[in-house]
Amino acid sequence: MQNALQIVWLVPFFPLIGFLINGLFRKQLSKSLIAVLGSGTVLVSFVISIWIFLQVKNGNSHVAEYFNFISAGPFKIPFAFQIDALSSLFLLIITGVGFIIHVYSTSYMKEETAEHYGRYFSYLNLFIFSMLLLVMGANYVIMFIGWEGVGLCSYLLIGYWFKNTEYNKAANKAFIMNRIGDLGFLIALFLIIAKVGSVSFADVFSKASTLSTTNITIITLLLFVGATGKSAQIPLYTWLPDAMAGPTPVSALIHAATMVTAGIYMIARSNVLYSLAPVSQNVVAIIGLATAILAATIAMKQNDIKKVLAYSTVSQLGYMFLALGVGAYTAGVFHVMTHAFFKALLFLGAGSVIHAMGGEQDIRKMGGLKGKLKITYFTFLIGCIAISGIPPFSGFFSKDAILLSAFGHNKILYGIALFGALLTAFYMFRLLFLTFNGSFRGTDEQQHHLHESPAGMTIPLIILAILAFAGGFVGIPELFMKGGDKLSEFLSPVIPVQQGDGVSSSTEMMLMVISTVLVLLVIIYTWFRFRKYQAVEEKGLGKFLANKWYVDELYEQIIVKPLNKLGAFLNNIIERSVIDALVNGVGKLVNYGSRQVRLLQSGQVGSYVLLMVLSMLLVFVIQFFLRK
Amino acid sequence: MSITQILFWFLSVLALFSALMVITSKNPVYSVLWLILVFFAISGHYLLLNAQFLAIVNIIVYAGAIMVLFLFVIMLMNLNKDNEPQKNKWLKLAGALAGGCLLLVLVAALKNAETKSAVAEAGTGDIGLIENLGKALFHDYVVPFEISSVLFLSAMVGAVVLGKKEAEHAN
Amino acid sequence: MNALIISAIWGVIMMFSGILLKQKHAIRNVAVAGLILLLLSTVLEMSGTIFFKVDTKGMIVFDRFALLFDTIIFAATFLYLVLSARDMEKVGINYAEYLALIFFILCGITIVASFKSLLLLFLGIEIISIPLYILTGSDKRNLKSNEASLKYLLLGAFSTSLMLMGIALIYGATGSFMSENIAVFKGAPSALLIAGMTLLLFSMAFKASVAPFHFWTPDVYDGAPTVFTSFMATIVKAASFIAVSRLFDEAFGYLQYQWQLWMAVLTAATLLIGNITAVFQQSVKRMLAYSSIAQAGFMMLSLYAMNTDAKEGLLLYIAAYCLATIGIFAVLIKMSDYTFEGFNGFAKSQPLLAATTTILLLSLAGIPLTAGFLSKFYMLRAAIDTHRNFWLVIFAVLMAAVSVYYYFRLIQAMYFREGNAPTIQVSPVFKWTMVFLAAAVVLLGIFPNLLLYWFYF
Amino acid sequence: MIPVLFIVIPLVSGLALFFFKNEKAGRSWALFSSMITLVVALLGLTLHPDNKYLQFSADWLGSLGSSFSVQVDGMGQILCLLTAVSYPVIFIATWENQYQKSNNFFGLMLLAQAGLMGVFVAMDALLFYFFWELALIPMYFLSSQWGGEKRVQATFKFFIYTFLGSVLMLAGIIYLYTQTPDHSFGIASFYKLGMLLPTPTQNWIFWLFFAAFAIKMPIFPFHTWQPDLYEQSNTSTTMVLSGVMVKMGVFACIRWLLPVVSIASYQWGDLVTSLAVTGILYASLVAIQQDDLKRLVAYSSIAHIGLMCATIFSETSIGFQGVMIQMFNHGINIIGLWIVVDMIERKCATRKISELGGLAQKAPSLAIFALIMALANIALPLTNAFIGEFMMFNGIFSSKITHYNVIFTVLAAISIILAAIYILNMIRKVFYGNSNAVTAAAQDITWNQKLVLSVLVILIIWLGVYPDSLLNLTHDLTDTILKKSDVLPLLMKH
Amino acid sequence: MPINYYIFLSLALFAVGIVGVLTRRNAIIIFMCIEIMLNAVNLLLVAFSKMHHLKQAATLATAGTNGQIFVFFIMVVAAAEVSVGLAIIVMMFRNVHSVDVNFLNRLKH
Repeated sequence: MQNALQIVWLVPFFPLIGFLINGLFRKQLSKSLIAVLGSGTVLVSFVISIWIFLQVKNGNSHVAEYFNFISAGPFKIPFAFQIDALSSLFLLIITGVGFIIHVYSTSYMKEETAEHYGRYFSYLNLFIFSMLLLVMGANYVIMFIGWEGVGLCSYLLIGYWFKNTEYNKAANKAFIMNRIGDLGFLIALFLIIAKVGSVSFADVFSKASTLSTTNITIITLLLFVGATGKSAQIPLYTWLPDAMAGPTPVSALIHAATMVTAGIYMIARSNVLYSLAPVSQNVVAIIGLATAILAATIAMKQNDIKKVLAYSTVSQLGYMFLALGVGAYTAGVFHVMTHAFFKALLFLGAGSVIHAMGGEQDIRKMGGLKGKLKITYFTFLIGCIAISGIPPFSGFFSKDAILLSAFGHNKILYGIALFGALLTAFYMFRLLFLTFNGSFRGTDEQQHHLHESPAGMTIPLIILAILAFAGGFVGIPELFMKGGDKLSEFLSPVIPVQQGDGVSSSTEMMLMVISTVLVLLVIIYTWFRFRKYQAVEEKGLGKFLANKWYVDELYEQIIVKPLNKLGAFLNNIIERSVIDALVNGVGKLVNYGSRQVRLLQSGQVGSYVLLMVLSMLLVFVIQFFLRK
Repeated sequence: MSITQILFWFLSVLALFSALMVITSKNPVYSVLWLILVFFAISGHYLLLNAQFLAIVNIIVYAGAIMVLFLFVIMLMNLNKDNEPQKNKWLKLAGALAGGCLLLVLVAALKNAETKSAVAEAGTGDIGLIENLGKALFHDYVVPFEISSVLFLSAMVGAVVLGKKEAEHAN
Repeated sequence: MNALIISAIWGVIMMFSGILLKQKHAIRNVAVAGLILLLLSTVLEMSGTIFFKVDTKGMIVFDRFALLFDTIIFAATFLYLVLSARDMEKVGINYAEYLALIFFILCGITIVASFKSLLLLFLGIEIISIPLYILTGSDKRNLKSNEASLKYLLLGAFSTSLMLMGIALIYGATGSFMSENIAVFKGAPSALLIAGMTLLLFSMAFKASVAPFHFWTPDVYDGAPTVFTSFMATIVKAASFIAVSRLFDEAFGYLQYQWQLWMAVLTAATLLIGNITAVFQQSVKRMLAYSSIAQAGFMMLSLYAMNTDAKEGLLLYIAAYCLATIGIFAVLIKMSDYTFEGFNGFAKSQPLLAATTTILLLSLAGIPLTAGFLSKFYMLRAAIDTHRNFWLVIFAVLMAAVSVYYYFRLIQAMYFREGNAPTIQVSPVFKWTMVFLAAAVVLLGIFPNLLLYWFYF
Repeated sequence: MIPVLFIVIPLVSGLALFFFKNEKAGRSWALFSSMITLVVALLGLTLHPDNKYLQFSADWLGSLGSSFSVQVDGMGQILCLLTAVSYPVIFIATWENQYQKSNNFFGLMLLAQAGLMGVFVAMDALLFYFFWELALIPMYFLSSQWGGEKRVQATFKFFIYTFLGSVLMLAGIIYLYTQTPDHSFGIASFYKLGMLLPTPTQNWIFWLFFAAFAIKMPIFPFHTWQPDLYEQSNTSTTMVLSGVMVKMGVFACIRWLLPVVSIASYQWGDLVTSLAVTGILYASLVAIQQDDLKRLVAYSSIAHIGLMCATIFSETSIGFQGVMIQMFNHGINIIGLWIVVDMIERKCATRKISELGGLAQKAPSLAIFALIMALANIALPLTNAFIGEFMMFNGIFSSKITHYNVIFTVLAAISIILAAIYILNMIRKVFYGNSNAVTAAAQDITWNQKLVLSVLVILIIWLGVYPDSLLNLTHDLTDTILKKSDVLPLLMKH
Repeated sequence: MPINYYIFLSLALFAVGIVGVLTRRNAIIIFMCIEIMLNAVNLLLVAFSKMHHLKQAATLATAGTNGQIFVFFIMVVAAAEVSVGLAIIVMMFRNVHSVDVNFLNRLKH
């Protein structure tokens, strides 16, 4: 039966078209046209995504095969898309938020020349395209294509301002760190192929139960390695903060809508496997939590507005993995969604601030902006509230779901997670207050330059603010409202709803109150601490945190330097003085032998005869007396 | 022991001794003379083996012609004094040793060849007579005989080529 | 038989032509005519037309192998004369005599190519050697030439006496000089026979300049007038190889077990000495001298194996080797400077000659699509077919790789090194002959059967 | 008939070139000839591998048991296509390059093409050896005549090195030939013989052959000729060398080594694979250190070839197919890289990465093409190389004949990270950042270069998205080879 | 006389000749030593011919002739060789006024 969903290829198709047109004809097209193309294509995909979403909501799901991608004898990998609850949801997030960011970019990037403007949007479209491939792929290989595709796009966009060497280094770092993760993913793939003989989700999950636990554990762990790369978890998170090198909307895109959520998506998608591998689950949970805390602590001491947000992202991702780790896949996905809203909001807000500050990113040089940037301030505030998890904002519901399931899983985890939540509130509001409250600390000409951003930027902010506020209502806990948890209901075909997390509704209620109260306390504390900014010399722990736990330096010392040393050693010593020397040595040997042997040719008749006689003697002796 | 045996031993000793003298005597002229003695001794052996024709030819060709040629050349170059530069004695020793060893090895190898029973009885048979040899030469061996003429021709040409003064080179 | 007698007669004619004809080119034409006659008569003899009916008492038999070899040799000599005869004038005044001697040598070659009696082997070898002593010394004012000829004479005479001792011992063991009688000799090989055979092996090794009896070769080839070196290094050497193969095939075939090991050892030694020593030479002439030893090493493989493949291959090898070496020498003779540097930039001044020389060098190095490759191929195949001493084959190919080094040095000098090689003027005939040589080498490299077909038909 | 055309067209036109007087005409003639070859190759691609037009056999050295039998099977189709495609691309891309005595240059190039084609289609061991060398000789002259100042030595080293290998192979070939019951060089007899040979014999025969192939590919530690040669010889030659010629080694392993001496290949497989894997990491690490663009590409090429070699000895169907398609992909990609390098060199008169910078501003199109080539080189998905490497890694991983498949795969796969490091650093240092004195005057590329690069890019993407267009050529061949090189029944026998 | 005596004698003469060649520097003397070697061979051949004659006289009257013929040819060749050899030595002497073979070392290596 020709399923209506067969046409889903249109969703990635349009961004691709946008990419091609903007990419090839960027010199010819006018900026406005580029903007229209860039955003328009995404809008179209968004519309289609909505249609698909509705289709899926009506219980329609489909795997659309198009052609043989790789085929070797019996083994075939089809180029196929899979549309079900999970992917359709992500489609919405990606295209929706992506579209908003596109719109925002149109005005944010105005200063760029047409050519680079075109380049920017083509990259953006390609980004969307890759992300769509990633979530729509009906098997791990297609997913991997998108997986590496987003890596590429992040590389391109982070290095967008290619004249700046630092930015380019950041771009390389992003790509290479991703590659490390991808390696894990790749090997997991081979293992799957070797064990299952297929990579399509359907086969893998159906045969999963037949695999040995060890295999599944290894597979899932390797997949998780991939996830740590993409979703910036310990130990591969350091690229994400550096990724701030790109234009702010790009950061928004990377952090909110696309790239970093890939890891979550992949694990959520493979929930069947993970559920069969408790060990991996614990690893995921622990790594996630650790990352959450680590990033949060770092975020507390950052002064670059974008860096703070970046680390907050890392930390939030940590929460999501925690959720996945404790088996609350829905909660994880839920948080992805809400996080997409408020993190996009925050980033775009930050972008607007930076825009107003004429490129300034250091919050110590800001302050008191709420007067000038009303909308930005307001929306940013909403974002902060949402991320801090204050009801009834979206963040509250998702984060609460995570905490709850963590509690149900293990009290200690819960405790730490809660602590992390408080830290979140702390650094977010620190950011907010330092930026918008107090007195302006920038230069005078910045002061004059200050202005609210154009509509092209504020409208997306407002939309996102609304979403950030209301986004949580799709997942209201049963406690408040029977069947309020639309999300898990919607996702149930993909992610089986775990019945009863062993937490009585009263405890649940209590936990919510505790967390909320604590968060509020923290916010109040922050208010008093940062209402008036006074510069303080960081020392001790503070310095340690401000320097991000010196992780970058550590990596530099234990990985980069040794690798270079090794390479230099091989290149200068082994290659030149050993291998090549050996090869040339043979030639030299022959030459030397030649020089020696020709001394036999002494030119003396006598010696010639003598040599002849001696050799005759030798032969006779052997012939007659030694040889039998 | 019989007279032939005595003769054999005498001739053998003579041949060897004079051969040694050839290679040891300082003065080339003496060498030539000793060599002639070697040839005579060998001719004597030929006679014992009654190869009369060869004995004569040996005397005529070798002792007569070739050795005289040698003598002429030596005189022409007036090398008839014993100031010939000597090889250093180590080389000489090495040479002597090598030659000696070769002799030893060959002798040791051949001393019990299956021919040791066979003898070359002296004083019998007539194949050595010029008549028989002539028959054989011009009946069976005519082709080699003719061919050897080519050898002489080339030797002749050689003499011309090497001997003739070169006019255009001279001036 | 035709060739033998005609070559002898023609030698005499050449002697007289020296007196009767005044112009050098007239003499040259007589010689060339003689060679054409020789070639024709040999081909005719192959097809059964024999001018002279001589009862040789079976001492010399012109079988197909011998005749095919003669044809190759005469063809090679023909090309040699066409290319280099003019250059003999520079050697000395006795132009006609040189040519006469060359004809006598050819006569000797026909003998050693088809002897059945050790007596004729001995005579043939002497007929080859004595004129060579003379030709080597023909440049009388040149001390190197003198030295070369005296060395050659002394060592040659020495080896002759070795050979004679060998023959004597064999005679003692078998009572005959005829190959077939020696071959039918029954019973366990007597010490006399083995000793004689080994001595013969040494002396033949000397004639074929096989290590460790090769010492005369570089000096003599170097000292002799280049034009005669070319002749010695190719045609004469080929002859001595044919002689060895005949001797050890027909007379000592049944003793193969006894001599095969020594052949292997000599082969290895020759390959090693020839190739290794050639690497360091600075003079192309001397390099070619050593290369001729190296090539001899490869030809030895056929003597080592001594089966049908080997004999076929030997003919092919001789053809390939003669063609290539004669050509290269012909170019070398024209050069003023014999060092490698002398050839720098030769390709610029003489593109055609450089190209042809390169092809010939490639053939010597044994690159496929040249006769040199197929001939080496035959040798290796024969050697492998013996199913023992595979190390020898490996060693041979390694040495072949080494040989590339010095052959390509010359190519590099001609093509890739800046320099001002003299623009030598050569006759169109010369050029076309060189082209013909190159073409022949390539043709034989692709269709060896053009030659080997005659081996059977 | 087609295989004969493959050989004859370049051969004849190449020889003809030596008699051309006019240089311009010579160039055009060379391009024309290569175009014809390409057309023929495309025609051949449309036919099914066992089509009779893809086979030809004529009596040649009957007495030697060798015949002029050629056939284009699936692998042949791919490699001949590669050879046929690369030549016009190279000619067009380097159209402006001036060579003195350019007719000789193009003549030799075409001769080399004839040799390469011959190697890929020869079905007779002796014939194979002939072409093996015929491809080598023109290369020798090309790279010692036209190139950097140290070119002669570098080429000489390369030549003697490879010649050494090939003569050893020759010894092996002759030995096998003498062993064949019907005294024939035909590949069929060789395959039959493979079943009969006792294991010890196979073992040293294996090394005789493998020496030649390992040097040609080259496999660590036989690779040292390559960077010097690539650095020294002129770019067109380098393109042929690295794009097509190194494939001879890989190809020969599949066609002449595994099926013939299968037991030995099985027994030495682990050793060879470890060498190859070592080479992959080694070359990648060394590549990171290179400052000369050509050397960098050379080492990356060593790494890639090493992967192919490792895969071959894992003896899996998917691996074989991966190798076969990757041979094509690698050819395309590296030629693309060379073209880029060549343009950089001609625009900036240097290849030192440290001296370059900011080219992206001066030559955006070049930068984009370079980026694409680079990404293809690091096997990004949706580029052709990804397909090949994915299949090859998969092949190694799923290998049944080694116990170390996992280790091999993991180690080899590390190279995708290292590759990313050196390639991206190269891109960054050369194209990004601010332009400097060296690159200030650089112009963007011209239409013909855009044309060829676009063609290459299209090929890259096309094969990255729809590799089946080539993959389905090699199914049957892979199975046959696998059957031949399947050692288990033989191990039973011996 | 047992044939071995002849064998040993001629081998001894032969060896003496070789030793001479090895130990002397005068080209003419060396040449003479070679003549000694040739004569040793001749003697051996004659002895053998005699031996074979005695062995086969019954069957073949002319048995052993070939040996002596061979000797004859050896003499012939020796004569030719000597003439040429001496010519060469003389030519050499004309140029360097010495017959010392140790002076012959322009050609080496």
